[in-house]
Amino acid sequence: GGQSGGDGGDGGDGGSDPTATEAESDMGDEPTETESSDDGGDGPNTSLLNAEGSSTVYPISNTGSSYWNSNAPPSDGEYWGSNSESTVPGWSQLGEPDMLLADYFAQKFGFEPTEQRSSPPFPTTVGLSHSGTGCEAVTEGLVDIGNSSGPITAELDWSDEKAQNTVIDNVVGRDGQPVVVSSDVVDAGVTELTGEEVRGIYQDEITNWSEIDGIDYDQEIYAVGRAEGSGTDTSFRLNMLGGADAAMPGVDTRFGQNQQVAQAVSQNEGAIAYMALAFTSETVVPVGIDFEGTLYEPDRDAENTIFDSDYPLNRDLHMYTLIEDDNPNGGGYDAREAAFINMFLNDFGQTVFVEGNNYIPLPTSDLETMKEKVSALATEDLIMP
Amino acid sequence: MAGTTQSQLVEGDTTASEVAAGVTVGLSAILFALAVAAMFERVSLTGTLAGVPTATLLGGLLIALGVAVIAFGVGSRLGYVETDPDASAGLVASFGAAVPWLVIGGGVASETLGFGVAGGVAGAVVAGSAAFVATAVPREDVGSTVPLGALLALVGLVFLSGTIGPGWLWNLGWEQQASITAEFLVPVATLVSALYGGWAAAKAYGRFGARGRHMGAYVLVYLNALSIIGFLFILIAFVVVQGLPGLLTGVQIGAGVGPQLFGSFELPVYAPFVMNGVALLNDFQGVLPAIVGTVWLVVGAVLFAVPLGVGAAIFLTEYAERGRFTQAVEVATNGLWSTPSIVFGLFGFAFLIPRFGNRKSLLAGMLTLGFMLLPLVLITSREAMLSVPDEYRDASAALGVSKWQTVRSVVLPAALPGVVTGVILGVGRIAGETAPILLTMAGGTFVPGAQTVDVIGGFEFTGSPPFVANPELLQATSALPYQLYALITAGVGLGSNVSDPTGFRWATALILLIVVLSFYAIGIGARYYFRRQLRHE
Amino acid sequence: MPSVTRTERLNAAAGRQLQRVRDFVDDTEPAALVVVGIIALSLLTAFVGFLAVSNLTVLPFLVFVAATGYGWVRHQEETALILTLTMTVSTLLILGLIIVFIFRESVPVIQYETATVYGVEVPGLRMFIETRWDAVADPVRYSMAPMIHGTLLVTVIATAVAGPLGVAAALFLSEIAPAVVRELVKPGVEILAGIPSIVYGFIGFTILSPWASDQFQTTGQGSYLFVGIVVGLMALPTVVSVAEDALSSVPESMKSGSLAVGTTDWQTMTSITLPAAFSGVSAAVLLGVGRAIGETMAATVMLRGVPRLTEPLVNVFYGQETLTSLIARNYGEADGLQMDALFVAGVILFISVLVISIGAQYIEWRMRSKLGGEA
Amino acid sequence: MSDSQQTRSQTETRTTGSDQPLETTSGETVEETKDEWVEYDFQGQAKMAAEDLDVYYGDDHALKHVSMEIPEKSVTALIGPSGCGKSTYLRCLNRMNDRINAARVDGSVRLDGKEIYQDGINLVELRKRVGMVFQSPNPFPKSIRDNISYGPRKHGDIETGLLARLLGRDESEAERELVERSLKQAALWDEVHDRLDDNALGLSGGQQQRLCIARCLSVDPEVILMDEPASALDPIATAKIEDLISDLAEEYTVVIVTHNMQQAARISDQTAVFLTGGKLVEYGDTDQIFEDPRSQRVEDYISGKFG
Amino acid sequence: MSDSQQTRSQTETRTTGSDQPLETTSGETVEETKDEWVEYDFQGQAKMAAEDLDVYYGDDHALKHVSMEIPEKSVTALIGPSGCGKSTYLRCLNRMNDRINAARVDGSVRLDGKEIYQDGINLVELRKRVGMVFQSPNPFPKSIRDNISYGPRKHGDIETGLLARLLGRDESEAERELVERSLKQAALWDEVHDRLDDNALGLSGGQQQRLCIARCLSVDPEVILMDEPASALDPIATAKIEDLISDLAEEYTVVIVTHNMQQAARISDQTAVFLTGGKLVEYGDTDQIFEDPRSQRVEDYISGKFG
Ligand SMILES: Nc1ncnc2c1ncn2[C@@H]1O[C@H](COP(=O)(O)OP(=O)(O)OP(=O)(O)O)[C@@H](O)[C@H]1O
Ligand SMILES: Nc1ncnc2c1ncn2[C@@H]1O[C@H](COP(=O)(O)OP(=O)(O)OP(=O)(O)O)[C@@H](O)[C@H]1O
Ligand SMILES: [Mg+2]
Ligand SMILES: [Mg+2]
Ligand SMILES: O=P([O-])([O-])[O-]
Repeated sequence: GGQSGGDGGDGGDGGSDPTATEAESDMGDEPTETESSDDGGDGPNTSLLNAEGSSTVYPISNTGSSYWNSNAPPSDGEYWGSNSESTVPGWSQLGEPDMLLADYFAQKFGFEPTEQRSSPPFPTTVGLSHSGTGCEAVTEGLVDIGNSSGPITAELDWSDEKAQNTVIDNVVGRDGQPVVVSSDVVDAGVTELTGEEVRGIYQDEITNWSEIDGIDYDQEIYAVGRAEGSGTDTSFRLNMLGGADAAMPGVDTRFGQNQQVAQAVSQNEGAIAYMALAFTSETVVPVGIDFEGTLYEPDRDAENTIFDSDYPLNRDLHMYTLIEDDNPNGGGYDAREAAFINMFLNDFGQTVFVEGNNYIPLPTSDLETMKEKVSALATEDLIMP
Repeated sequence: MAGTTQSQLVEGDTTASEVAAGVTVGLSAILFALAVAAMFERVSLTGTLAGVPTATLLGGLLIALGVAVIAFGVGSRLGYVETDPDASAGLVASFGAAVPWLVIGGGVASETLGFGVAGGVAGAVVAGSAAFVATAVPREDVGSTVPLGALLALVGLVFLSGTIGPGWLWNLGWEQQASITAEFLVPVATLVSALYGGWAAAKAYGRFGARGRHMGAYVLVYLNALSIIGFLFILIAFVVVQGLPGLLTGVQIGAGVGPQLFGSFELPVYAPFVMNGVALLNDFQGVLPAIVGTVWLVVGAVLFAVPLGVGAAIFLTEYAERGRFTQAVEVATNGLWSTPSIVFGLFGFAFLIPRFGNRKSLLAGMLTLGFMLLPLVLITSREAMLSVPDEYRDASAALGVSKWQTVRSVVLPAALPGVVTGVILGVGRIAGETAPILLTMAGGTFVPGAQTVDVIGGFEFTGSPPFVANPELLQATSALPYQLYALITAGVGLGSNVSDPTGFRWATALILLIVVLSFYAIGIGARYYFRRQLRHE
Repeated sequence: MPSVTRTERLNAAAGRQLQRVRDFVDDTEPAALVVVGIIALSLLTAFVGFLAVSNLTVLPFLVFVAATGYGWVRHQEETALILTLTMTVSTLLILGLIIVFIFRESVPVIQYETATVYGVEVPGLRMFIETRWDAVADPVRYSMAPMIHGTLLVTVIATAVAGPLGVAAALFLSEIAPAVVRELVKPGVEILAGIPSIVYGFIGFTILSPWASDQFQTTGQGSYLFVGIVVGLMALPTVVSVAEDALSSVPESMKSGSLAVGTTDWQTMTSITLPAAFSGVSAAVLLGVGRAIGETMAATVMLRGVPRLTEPLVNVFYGQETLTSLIARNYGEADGLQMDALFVAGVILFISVLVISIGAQYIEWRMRSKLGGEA
Repeated sequence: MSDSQQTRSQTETRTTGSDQPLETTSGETVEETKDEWVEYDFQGQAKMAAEDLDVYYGDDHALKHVSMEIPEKSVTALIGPSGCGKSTYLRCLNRMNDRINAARVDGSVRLDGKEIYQDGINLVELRKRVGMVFQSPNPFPKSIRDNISYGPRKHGDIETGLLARLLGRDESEAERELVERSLKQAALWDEVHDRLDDNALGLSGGQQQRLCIARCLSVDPEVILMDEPASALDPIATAKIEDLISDLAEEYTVVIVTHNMQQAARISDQTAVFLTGGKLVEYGDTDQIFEDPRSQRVEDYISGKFG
Repeated sequence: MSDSQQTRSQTETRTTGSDQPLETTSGETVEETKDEWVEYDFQGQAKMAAEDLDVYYGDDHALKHVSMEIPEKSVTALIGPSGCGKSTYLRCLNRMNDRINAARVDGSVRLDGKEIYQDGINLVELRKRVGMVFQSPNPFPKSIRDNISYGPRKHGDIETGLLARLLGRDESEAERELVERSLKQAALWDEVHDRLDDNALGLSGGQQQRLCIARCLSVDPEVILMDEPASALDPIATAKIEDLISDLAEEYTVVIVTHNMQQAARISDQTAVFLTGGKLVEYGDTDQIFEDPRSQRVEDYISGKFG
């Protein structure tokens, strides 16, 4: 017998097997750009496309992503294409293509159609945080698309030039950032506020609704804010308080995402908040804002409306992509990014993803400009769909 | 010697006074229950109960309780009730009685009478010390009943008279405004009074003296235990009731309805919430990617922490000499064990993320949770090994078997139950952790089923170091606790993805609870099983 | 004088260790020594490589795997020893790494927040003597005072909940409950410990917070009081189980001794069992405090997220931010100094909890030596 | 020593039942089919009496049909091999068995003719009257004084402490007397009178055991149960405890379990022999038991053939 | 029984040193000032020999200058009061004391003339040759078979298990024989041969102890040390173990510690008496020690005056 180990199972005794312990560590030095460097052989890279950032842009980008991932067939009618019951908006403008949704948009950039429901040529995912995070993540190459509701120059404190050299600014829609109040405040007669008053509230000069002219409502003001670093917060400081680093001592609560703001406003009395259009409701009521005599109303049909680009709080919604050497021509897109963003730049995208989420669609001229940017990678002419 | 009364070896039959005291204890239990119900608005303060306005009812019951309590004390002092009291109610009871009177004295002087802060303090001191003296000085039967009975009667009167009734409000006048409302004060005052009343009545039931105190204390201790159990039960039941509808949406049972497993076998159930991700074309949305993410997290953490922890435990118990070194490791592991999870998150963020592709990843999450699990595995394995009787080691050594052989063939098998139990409980804990993965792993909020992480399928071999790669491990994914957090922060706006967001969130909470508690149940069950096995053989 | 003896003792200890190592070297075959050496060296190299984010980490690691495999077959005894030793060392190393990394990240903001007192520059001081946290508006300040205040309030309230209830429950479990009840309640308490904090947070956020803001008519929701209560309930199981251990480790002979002179169970508990287990019970409460300080998610979802002191300071009906929730809430958008400030919060948390943990261990150790002293 | 207290003149011991050989065929346990009963008529008063006492630990029948009267003011020794139920029997006499969850007691035990296994019995009172001293000394981790005055204080016989002092009702004089008296009775006063405030755990084993006896005496019991009180002690301390027990028997009824037969012979007036299986096999005058046991098995046991 | 194995004819026991009275003046510990030495010439071969053995536990001098030779193939009993160092001495003989951190051993112990306290001694080999049976039965929580084959397997004398089977080197036949032989030697085979795969913890105490003896025999030792092997057992099991020990002495050298003097008298050929303080006071033929001890203190001890 000599020195044999003894009874059977010794070799693999769990207690001391170190391989599992350390096995992971040897992968520490994985090149970061797994997705973008894989595309050696045939066809473009089809790995997961991920976007991250703004909770304002999230509804647009996430709806887009779920449509994309669904890869609905043209016979669907509800999400894509047309059937006897319904037709998806913008369908005819696209020329009623006989292809699945993602297949259609992807093949314009050289991807093979899968011709399978729920199986797009490449998958997409969208993370929910805020603009600062999105801008940060896209510049560091952690994600493919950085969503932001504020300009990256303000978010990351960049110069215009640096921004132009580093990222491509894809504007996919617009938001008329409303100021909202809780329903009890509306009931108390607050349907409009002056810019001064809003500023006063957020700078802790006005703390009770009764301090507003003509309002007889003795209720402490619950001033809800967005997280510092969110696009909504930055734009609000910029456009309402006079600078991206204006102080806001009046804020009672800050929330990470627009969604939470809406919930807080609907759950509490005396609340006021600034947010994105997509999140208003009967209990989260936008009020008109009077800027130096011009009253912007929360009504699409009014003379001056917050849906209009004149509205001082109106802002662009961005999907930033990084300019990289790895990209074709060292440009700002790889094929996936271009294909995905292109989906938003037409009537279908604007109606379903932008207007559908209560945001403001872009004027056609803007759409054309954006399309020119992505068309660098396209395998066919994009301008005529 | 003071207060000696020779008590009987055999006590007589239950006396009428005992029955009365028992009824009084019951009365305070009813009041307690009413107070809890009122606190959670199960009973409306403005409404009526059994035909009587709630406030009146509460006031009346409180007065009745107070009078009954005082009657016992006085009756005993005058010799109508046969008791066995000590000379004094004691320090604890005196302080106990002083506290509510202190609060009342302070409140009345400063607010009702408007004497301000100084007056409030004075009032508090006067009322408090009066109650203290009234409890401490007289014989126990009087001391432990009269001040408390008076308290009950006073509170009852205040309610009955409507001095504090629905709509009453005390604005604290603070910079950040807050008020004490009747909706809060009435239930809380009733609750506290009922506790005091029950305590005094229980003492009376036990005929004061050592036995009385025993009874009084037991009433409170039992109540505490019951409340904890009740709380646990309500908590779980609540989550279950809220979450079940969401969890069961679209569930089908029958041959061939479920997804296919291993190519051909079809599950006879289809539970979309746990079998789907979130996708546009789904009939029902689900959290499968988060469940799978949680599973992989746990697997990774266990693979990391268990060998390391068990190995270290072996070294510490079997090889190392007890001394500075083992002590240092002990302090370190206990320190690690109590380190807040968010600090682990920060550490993972600073240490792991830059080393794993500079992005949040499943692997970083696994390791972070592994770091958290490690101290627990070490501590429990060590305990399990220490509790392996030295006799086994001696017996093995006496047969001339070497140390490692002994460890492997005798110590480890004997310690296995303890180790396994510890690991399972630890896994339960980390499986529910959010904070660390928030910083190291968190991915999307609504992850499509197609993006469910597939670690096994993700392995690839490469030509350059490190020769093997697994993009799945290096990507962020979702996990149940994070999913719930993301749903909370995502607030109301998920309508576009999920038709019933609230139901979806509660269902997520429920499934998280189920996953985590099943680890616990298995762990506790395993321990029970192992213990029984050890005991029987 | 004491210093001399201390060095002597240290020298003696070092000498003993050296002797042990020498004995090990003497007693071990040269071949096994070589294998053990290779294992240790390659692992060390791999670790250094990992720290340095090197692509070549895998090479020494493969050497380690190979050497271990060979050693396992040929020199199991020694290989097992060196493996378990390295595992032990890695545990210590992890604690060390945590310390190094979270401290390192926090340095810049500590320098930024240097304050001058009496002409002396004290790094980081301004974070504690000023109360302003504003990462956006000038002047940018990262005061920790509001979060320390919040953490303190939450911890005090949580302790007030978990301490008495926990000790009472522990008394019930170890001294009062009949066996059947104990068998049921103990797992119940453990299950309570198992409920993830995010579930508590969810319930707190959706149910408790709105209810509390109604009850106390506060402006908006989020209060230290209710975060404290929730966190207290979460710390409860820790208190119960540790205190129960302490109480049941009081020798039965002591309890019987008391009962045998004719005292009630309650008298025995309060006069004998609790005092004897006092240090263990206080360690339990301390550990509960540690849990409360470190509790994150419930606080994060229930608090207001505005780092500011409440006014007045005792206003527990408002809940601004705790150290933990600051981190969880801000890690996402923070970068630069703000991120470093989060690490400062982490450092404060880490140190306070570590101190508490060591304190609790010390107390327990004293109790054990005290109880062990008799018998 | 036992002679000095021997007051009874007429004793009778009867043992019935077959004295089967110890070893039976296959198993390792002793099978006994017939019941044995033991009677012992002593002169004087019975202080306690067990009748047909059975104790079960779970399914384990640890004490079988034991009937035994314990005479007042004398020392009764219980001897027998390990595990035969001596401690179990002893713990029945002050119902300390109630603390063992698994234990179930059938039968009757009377103290001064009053049944102690009945509803409504006041356990506190019972244990005051039937004190107990344990195998290993178990002083409280308090001062020597507090150890002694613990019982009386808890019974409210003495008021001390902060509140009592505040109220001017401090009875520390009474306490001092009580402590002195108890310690003197336990033959410990001389050794500790100058350090009553020291922690009792600092005493030597023998002193601790005497302290426990003093603590037991402080509540003025009528019966003192002792479970191998000297087994953890060295010979000198043992000798002191033995002397003490003999003295105590003048005032108290003492029941003592011992594994040391010489000790039983030295100090007890009557001896009960239990044998494995939880049976009382023989009970009678100590002299008679040791010199002329009726049962072969008792004789075997006493002569050291087993145990 | 001991007579049947009595082969030695000439014995001599000498005890020097003063026989001081146990009790001294004030303290409770026994002070001894002079050293005592003990010599015992027996016929036959000495299997083991301790010379001037001192053992310290930290500062505690637990064994003092013990010199003692142990004759081959006989039963040597060690008796003495609790704490006198019997177990300590026994553990020196197979260096189990090495396992106690605080313990330090001075002096010499030889096995077949070879010093076992020297560098380079192979502990594994030593303990194979000098086996040990402990006070309370300590079978491994494994099957009966595995308990027996554990030692040989670990020594590589038997290869079994999955790997061996895969490699075709399975020696389960050899194992079977070994198990049977060891169990038969330990007089346990008949009772357990039909349930070798049952967990050993399911056996009765006496069976467990015999199993431990069988386990010890399985590695074929030359000396068997037993530390109160029957103290946890009932009379019948004890009797079986005693028989077994007598049988074993035909082939093995047995050293046994016992607290039961009758047991020592029954089974041993020679007896060594240790007294408190870690001294060997008397060593000689068992008959002589029990019938005519040289030392007063030994006589006191044997007659039960203390201990
Ligand atoms: N707490 C207990 N739970 C279960 N069984 C018990 C318990 N205490 C004693 N027994 C069992 O009851 C029987 C009698 O035990 P007891 O302690 O009365 O014996 P004893 O005569 O006092 O023995 P010793 O001399 O060892 O103290 C034994 O078989 C023992 O195993
Ligand atoms: N592991 C140890 N650490 C410290 N002291 C010990 C240790 N083992 C024994 N001792 C001390 O050494 C002395 C002798 O102990 P030992 O166990 O040898 O006595 P013994 O004769 O076997 O007694 P017993 O009959 O009780 O088993 C005692 O004073 C004991 O307290
Ligand atoms: Mg006993
Ligand atoms: Mg011993
Ligand atoms: O769009 P934001 O979420 O960054 O405000």
